[in-house]
Amino acid sequence: MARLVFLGRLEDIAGVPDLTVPLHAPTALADVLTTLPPALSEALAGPKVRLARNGELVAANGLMVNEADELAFLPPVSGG
Amino acid sequence: MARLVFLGRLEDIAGVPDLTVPLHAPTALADVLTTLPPALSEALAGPKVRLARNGELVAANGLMVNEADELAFLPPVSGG
Amino acid sequence: MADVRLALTPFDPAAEMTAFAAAHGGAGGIVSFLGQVRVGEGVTALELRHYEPLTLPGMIALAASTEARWPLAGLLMIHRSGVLHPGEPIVLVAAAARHRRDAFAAADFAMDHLKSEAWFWKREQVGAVWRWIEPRDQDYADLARWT
Amino acid sequence: MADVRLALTPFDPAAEMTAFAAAHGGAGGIVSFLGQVRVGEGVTALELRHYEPLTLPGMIALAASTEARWPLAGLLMIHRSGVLHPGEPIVLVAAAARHRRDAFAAADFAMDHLKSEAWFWKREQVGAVWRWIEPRDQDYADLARWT
Repeated sequence: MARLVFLGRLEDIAGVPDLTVPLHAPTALADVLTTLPPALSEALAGPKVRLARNGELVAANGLMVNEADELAFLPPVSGG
Repeated sequence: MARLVFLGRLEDIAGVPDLTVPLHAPTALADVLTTLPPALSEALAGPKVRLARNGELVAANGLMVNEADELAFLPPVSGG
Repeated sequence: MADVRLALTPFDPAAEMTAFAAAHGGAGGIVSFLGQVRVGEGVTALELRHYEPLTLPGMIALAASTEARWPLAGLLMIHRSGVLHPGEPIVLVAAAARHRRDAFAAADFAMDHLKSEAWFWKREQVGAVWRWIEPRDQDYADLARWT
Repeated sequence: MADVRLALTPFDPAAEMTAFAAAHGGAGGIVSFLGQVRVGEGVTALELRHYEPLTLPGMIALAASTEARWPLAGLLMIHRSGVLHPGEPIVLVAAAARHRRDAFAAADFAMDHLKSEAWFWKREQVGAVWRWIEPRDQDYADLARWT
């Protein structure tokens, strides 16, 4: 089981702040995304969306998701 | 009678914050200064000292002092 | 050592500034930036969201790089998260320094980075509709001044 | 309309900032500079002198030129005169603006001009000795940035 966390507008698209996906072995990010609704997987794969795995920024390219990982999808920020 | 006002370190040199000088007719600034102690008149004529007559900045060059004028001697400022 | 906080409930900028000024009495000058939810533009609420594993650590790293860049006597950085209402403070940055220019530059730098690099997401409610705020081009331009 | 004051007695920067922030709730951002008498450098007192016919009118003119230069929602400028002790506020400038950069620039500009153009003379007491403070070259250099 991995946990996907959606920040900012990605939460609106997902309809939930996070989602648990069943994983029994390390799985390519692309394969994780295909299990999601198309509108969501497309938004998560957007060029401006950054990724953090277990609180560390990681590149999406070639990323493997492990069981028990928390994978956060971070759209452009706007603080202050 | 004109009033001379000494700001900042000029007050220390004068020993007083202001001084009244007897004037019965418009008098050139240079002539007013000669009536003062040399150390003071020299300091008042310094190149960085600006002048205000009755609250308006004026040039020292050719200045005539009238009866009842207030003439302030303003050394470099340091606020804030 | 900077004082960096992620505030989940309202904070009092005046009380924070008073404490900061008292703590850095040797500094001479303090520059602060206070951002608050605008009043009177039809925005009924603002929500700031953060991501726990990144947001506060990122603010702490920003404070450290600000302190490394200018000789500061102290640095305060407080950023709200949660639902805010018009007039409520969102962010307070204060930099104390011996030299005025350092305090101005440090506060300016910290704010530019908080605006467009810190891990916050902001949406505002107008009437009953919530809308996510995208960063403005100006924010990126402000940030680029420091590189 | 700027709020410009020559304070002959101590003022409370926190109370002033709170009132200013409340008065300019539509602005979004407020930048302030607070200068206070340094604590712990052997200075026992600071005296600021002003010249009534010039000082406040000069501050009002500075505030007007600051407001003419940047679109501000509000501008506050308070400068003490008299004898001050360590930790006491000397000067508070606050600029409220819709855009952050305008508030930073306006406060910075106002402070540079207050430091080296406003009609104040400053001396400090170390032990029993009073010494007049001359403007530093840095102050003139800061001022020259705006011309």
